[in-house]
Amino acid sequence: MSLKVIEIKPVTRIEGETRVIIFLDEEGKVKDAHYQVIEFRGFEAFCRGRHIEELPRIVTAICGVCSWAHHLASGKAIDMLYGRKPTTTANKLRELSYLAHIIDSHMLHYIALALPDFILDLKSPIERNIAGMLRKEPKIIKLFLRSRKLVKGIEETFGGKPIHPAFVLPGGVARKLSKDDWNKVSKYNIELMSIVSEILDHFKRNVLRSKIFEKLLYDETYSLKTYYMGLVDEKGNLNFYDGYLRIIDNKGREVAKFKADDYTKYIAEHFEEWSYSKFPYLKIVGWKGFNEEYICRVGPLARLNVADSIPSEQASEELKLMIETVGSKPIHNSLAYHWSRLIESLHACEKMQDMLHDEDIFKDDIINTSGTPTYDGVGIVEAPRGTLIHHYKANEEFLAEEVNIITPTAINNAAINTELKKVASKLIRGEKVNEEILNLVEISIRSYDPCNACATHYIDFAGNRNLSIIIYDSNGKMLKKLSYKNR
Amino acid sequence: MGEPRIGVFICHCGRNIAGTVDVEKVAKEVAKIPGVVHVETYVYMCSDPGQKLIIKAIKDKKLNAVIVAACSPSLHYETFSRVVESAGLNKYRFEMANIREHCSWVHLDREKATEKAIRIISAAVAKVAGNKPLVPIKAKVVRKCLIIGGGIAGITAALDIANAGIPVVLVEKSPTIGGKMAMLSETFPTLDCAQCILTPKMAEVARHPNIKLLTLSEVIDVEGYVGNFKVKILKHPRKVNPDLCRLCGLCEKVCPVKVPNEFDRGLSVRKAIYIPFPQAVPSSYAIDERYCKKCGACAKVCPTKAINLDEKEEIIEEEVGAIIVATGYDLYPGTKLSEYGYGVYEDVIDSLQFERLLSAGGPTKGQILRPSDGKPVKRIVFIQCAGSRDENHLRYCSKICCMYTAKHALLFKERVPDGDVTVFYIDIRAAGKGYEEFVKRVQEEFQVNYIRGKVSKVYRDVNGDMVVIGVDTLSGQKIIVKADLVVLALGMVPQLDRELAAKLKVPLDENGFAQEVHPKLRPVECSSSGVFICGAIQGPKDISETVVQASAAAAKVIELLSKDYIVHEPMIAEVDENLCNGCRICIAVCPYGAIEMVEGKAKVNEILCEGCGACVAACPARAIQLRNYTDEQLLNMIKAVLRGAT
Amino acid sequence: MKSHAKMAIIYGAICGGCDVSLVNVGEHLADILEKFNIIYWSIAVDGKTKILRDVSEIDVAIFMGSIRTEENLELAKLIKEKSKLIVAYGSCACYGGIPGLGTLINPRKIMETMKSTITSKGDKPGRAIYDRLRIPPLLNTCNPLTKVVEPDILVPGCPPPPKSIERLFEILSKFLNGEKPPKGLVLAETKSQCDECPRKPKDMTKLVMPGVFRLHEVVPQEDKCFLEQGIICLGPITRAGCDHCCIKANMPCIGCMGPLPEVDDVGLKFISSIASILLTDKEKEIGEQGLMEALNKIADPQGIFYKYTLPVSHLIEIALKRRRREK
Amino acid sequence: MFEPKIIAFFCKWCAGAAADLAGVSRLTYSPNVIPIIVPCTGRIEPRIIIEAFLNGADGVLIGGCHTPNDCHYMAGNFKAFKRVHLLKKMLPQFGIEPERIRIEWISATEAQKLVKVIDEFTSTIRKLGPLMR
Repeated sequence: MSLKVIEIKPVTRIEGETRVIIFLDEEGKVKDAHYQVIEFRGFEAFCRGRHIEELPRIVTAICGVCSWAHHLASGKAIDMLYGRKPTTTANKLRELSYLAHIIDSHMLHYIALALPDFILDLKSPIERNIAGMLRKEPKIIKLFLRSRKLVKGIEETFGGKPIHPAFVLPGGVARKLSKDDWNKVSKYNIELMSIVSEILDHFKRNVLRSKIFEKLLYDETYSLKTYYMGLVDEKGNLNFYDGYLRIIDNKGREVAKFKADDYTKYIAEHFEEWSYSKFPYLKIVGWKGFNEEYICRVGPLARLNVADSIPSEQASEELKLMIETVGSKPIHNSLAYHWSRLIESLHACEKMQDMLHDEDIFKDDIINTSGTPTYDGVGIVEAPRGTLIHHYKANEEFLAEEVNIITPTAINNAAINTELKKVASKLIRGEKVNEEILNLVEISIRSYDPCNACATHYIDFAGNRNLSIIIYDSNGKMLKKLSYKNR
Repeated sequence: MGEPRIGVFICHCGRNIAGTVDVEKVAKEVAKIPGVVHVETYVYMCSDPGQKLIIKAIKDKKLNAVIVAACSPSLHYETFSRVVESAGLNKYRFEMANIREHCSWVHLDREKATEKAIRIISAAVAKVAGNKPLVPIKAKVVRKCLIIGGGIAGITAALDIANAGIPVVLVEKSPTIGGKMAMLSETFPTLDCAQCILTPKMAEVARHPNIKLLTLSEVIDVEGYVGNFKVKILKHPRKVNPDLCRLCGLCEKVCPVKVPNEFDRGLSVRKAIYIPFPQAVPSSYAIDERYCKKCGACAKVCPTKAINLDEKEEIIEEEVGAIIVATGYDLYPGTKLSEYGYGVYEDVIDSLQFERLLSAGGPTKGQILRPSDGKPVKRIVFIQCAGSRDENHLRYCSKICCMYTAKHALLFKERVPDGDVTVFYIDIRAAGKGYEEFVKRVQEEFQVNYIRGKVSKVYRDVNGDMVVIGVDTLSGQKIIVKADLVVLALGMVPQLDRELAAKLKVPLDENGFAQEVHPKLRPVECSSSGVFICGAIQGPKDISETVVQASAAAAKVIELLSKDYIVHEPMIAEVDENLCNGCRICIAVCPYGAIEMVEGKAKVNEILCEGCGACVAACPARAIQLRNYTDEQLLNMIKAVLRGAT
Repeated sequence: MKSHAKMAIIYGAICGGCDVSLVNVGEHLADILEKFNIIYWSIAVDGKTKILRDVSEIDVAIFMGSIRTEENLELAKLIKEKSKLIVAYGSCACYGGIPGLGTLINPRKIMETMKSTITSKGDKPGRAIYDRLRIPPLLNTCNPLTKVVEPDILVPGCPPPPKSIERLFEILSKFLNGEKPPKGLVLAETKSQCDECPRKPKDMTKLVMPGVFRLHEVVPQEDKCFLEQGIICLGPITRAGCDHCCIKANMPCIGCMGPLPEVDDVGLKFISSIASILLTDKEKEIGEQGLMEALNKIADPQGIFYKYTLPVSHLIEIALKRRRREK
Repeated sequence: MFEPKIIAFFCKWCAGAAADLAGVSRLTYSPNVIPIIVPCTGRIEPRIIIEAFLNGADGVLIGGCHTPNDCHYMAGNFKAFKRVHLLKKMLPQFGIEPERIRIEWISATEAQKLVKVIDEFTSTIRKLGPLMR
């Protein structure tokens, strides 16, 4: 039988190139849909044989959008591998810098990537870009550009570079926080906090009420009843940098809680020949294909589902509001990811402010050099996009022997594929596909904030989106091409 | 210089080359190399007609570079470079290709040898093409030598050099020259009196027209390089004018200040105004600033008004072409050997103190009396290797202790024939003309009791006797010896502070002795050219060795300063300032300290640079190149050698 | 008033850091984007390459990332033939960057490694059910753009520092007025990190490495030359222009700004420099054995000296020739 | 049989002189080795050695003065030793046999040793086979 194939590109991307391929049967019903990661650089391979203590500065290159997450996860793996518990000061400085990064990434994604979908006209691609946004929401965009400067400034004071930082050392950090640094950071953070609050208000006023967002938020197709995973501290509070990994089922019941070094007991990875990205799954469930009951999601929404509470006033108020609005925990509505991002950003600002008044951060003992090496280390942090795991083994020369990296986008890969099929099946009938449908498909993927979203986004910035749908027969011969260009 | 016009002259060397190498084929191949405009072969290129043919070709063919492919450059490089020059070509535009020693003589297979010869010559062509015409570097030489240290080493060197007609500045930190030797009574193995052989030389220094003597002085700064050093000398005030001082001694009598006399190693006292010993040079009293109370009594009594209490220190600047470091040694501090009770018991003394006891001019006029109570000494114990050959103190052997201890034992027996002498030793090291005989004589003729063993403790018992406890390592028995006096043969330590060493760029070894360039072949030279070392500062040695080394250093200086110019090979490193980033990597790599940072850029001292190229390979910016051996040339040579290999 | 000068921003294998670096210059970017007609700024797959094929020529092509897949390569070739001005943006495009460390590991090996990690051992991979799902094959090597085409402008840095980006934008604006930059212009200092290193000592005396100490063996002191602490720092051979950001953060330079103008191979040159100053004052004392032990502490010279430039090293040429021969 | 191409960088003061002596003594050795005389092995750096490989050499031999004290320039031989050691440590990471580089201390009088080293090295490289061709 001859299948029809719809291929969509570009799709907002994770680190690397991705495409969507949709298969139609004779009646033109969606038979299958795949979200493919088709680019690969093989870090796990070429990190082998490297000086293990250098990895935190090498693995940042896995992703330039969340390089801090990789830097710190790697750093924590190294701590364990050398058997060095970081000093209190070191841990606090690391967390401080990391909170800034959470805001960095969340703001970038929400404003630059997601927002245009909801406040601009879906039907007119010409308008739907930052140029258009500037016209419609100049204030927000100015705030956004300002926020870039602020987070960048904070990240720089710790890691030298805002992207691909140089900060962590085995058992600590490289640099102390000077008084001047402190003044800069706290000044910036205060301003940042007001910007984030404004954006959150704007969300509640304009976005939440917008036809499209409201519709999709409650739309069953844009919702998956899955497991959720995320870090929580001893008290079960939300934490990005350290703590226990907690897994809950789709009823919100805790099914597992464990320390980083136990992760292999709970997580395994499945491999599909048609994707360069793997499909991590819960061992307690097993790999049962792309079926929402059995898969697990991570990221902002997952974290808020998993955590008992948020340890900061305003943010926890906002969380309450979200739960009331959408229903009850756990929240399965994918669009709530965006809301969660804003709540987390607010929390990050609040927590930073608290930590800046903890005198520990000025102590001299920024590094612990004693400890017995185990030559095996796992480091887990909550990257902006979800749980990120780095696991290294080293030989007696401290050369990397095994490197295992599980990225949040990989964990969400199964969910993205599953939701994609759901959405496509509902929206697509035969070959009559248009820009609006296309974007509706993309919105589903985009709520997961795949890593390089910002990149494709800037096509919008240029006011020049080039989207195309090509329809092939099963032999790959092109039958039809629709592309949407402006100008 | 324009297009390369290279001439290649290939020598048959009779059958020596032509026998295995197909010279004509080589000529044919070499002619194909771009830049080669003339190739000629001849039976004996070094012969007169051979040389003429090169000269003719250079002129007729307007060659601007020449290769002679023949024997080893070590044989005929000079010959041919003179030939090339005589034809009006810069000699640095000439290279030799060694196709005899490196080719025809070591291979049998004609074809392969021919092939190799072609490659060797190609490389030479590639190099010469990049050679710049250079002129030798000339630098003026200041015909004057600075000598630091007025001991027997410094005195000997000073006299040798001065007698060769070269001016000398001799700097001594104490009020008189003479050094340690002046403190000795007799010298082994000949037992002639130290003063008697030394003082005439001291006097000679004093009156030598070519020697400027600066006592109570020290070198505080050194700049420049071989042939052109600028030296700053700090001269402390003597406050007594040597030219007026008549040595009447009135001043000494009236001076109220008494201090221990260092010349007698504290066995006697002196005044604040003093003369170290009667034959001191300069022959004059001096006031010891550290103790003088400025009461003015001396000035009042001085008949010649030689005393000026207000004399100030002054800084003297000298320009010299060479420097000799002869700062000598000191004794290892006995106080560090607590188990021997030195510094605790007056009757435990060091070897130099014993020299003073023996000396007719010493505190006891040559009688051996106990410092504690002045009683004559009957029983005496000498402890050798006091500090030397000891992991906790000095690792090395101080070399002279065996001999002077034997000497001490002998001189003691001569003065106290019925005395008992015990010597504790580890080994006897008596290598030297007449040395072994001397020690034997002491052991047998004078029945000195030599015990092979180490002393564990020295203390004074209730009767006031010194008790020495040791182990006889031959018999394994514990040994207890009672004595009136115990003499420690303390080891030698170098006497040159690191600061001055650094200023002089004199490297010090792990024990603080000055490091010579090569222990055998260049024993008196330092890695910093123009600086020489002699005497005990280079390592423990006795007087005769010191004198030999001093004369050697003098000879080197005379060689250096007898020319008006230093002529230096121009194939040296040069820095491209635009590329240099001042990373300092090259500095440590240079064995001659020829590179220094000037306004953040590396600068090569062209006199000091010997052109080894170590810095070229080290520079991360590739800012340094070796003249006529650039990276580019080396690369082209490699390509030439491997032509057709890929 | 928009010009019709066409600009395309094209990816190889990237991490996205380069993009964020552009976003971070905010207003400047907006300005430049106003000046150009961005015809393309997205990922490289056939559908998109078609768009590039449609245009007859591209005025400015900015390439980010390294060339790992056949599609990356195809795109690089495409801009080569169509672009008036080619910019290699970021260390990956200029020298291979971090992913370049994988250039010698052949794809099979990479895939095997990936499938045999601690968490994916023993997994039965699902098949590619449809032809259309075949994923584009990896190339045998991971190369910078510079191996495919000689760019007009190189912008090194991981990611490029704001200073360079602003310079780039100036040059691009000038280019619109017909002012073409010299071929192969590198937007970084010609001087090394050392030239104005904040740790440069007052007294410019000799520099000796007291040994090799890895970052888990010493606590790096601030304000003291890393090499003098025995910590390998690529500052002496790396271009300045990043405002010494890592060094100021008390981390040694790892060379992302690329080699100095005269240096054609970072590793070979810097091995020579490091070896030259290592324990130079103790050579005779500790002898060959001692020196070997000290040097052996550099357990991964390749990773240390070629962190960003492996694909452009001379040794790679040899290695690849040999690999071809073996096939 | 495979005829390896080998470049020998000889220090002019020791190994170079030893090569002269070998000639004078009419010793014979493998003609595969072409000598390039350098002022000091301290002039040699990894880049030069690798250039030799890139231009078709199958092996590179370096002959310098004995450590610790024989170097005419005091410690050039140590510089060469350190550089070569680090290079040889890296070569396997590129799949290149470190045996293709050999550094030996050969004094001006050790003509016999020079011959032995040259012949040994030639057969080593012969066994290893061509580097690239």
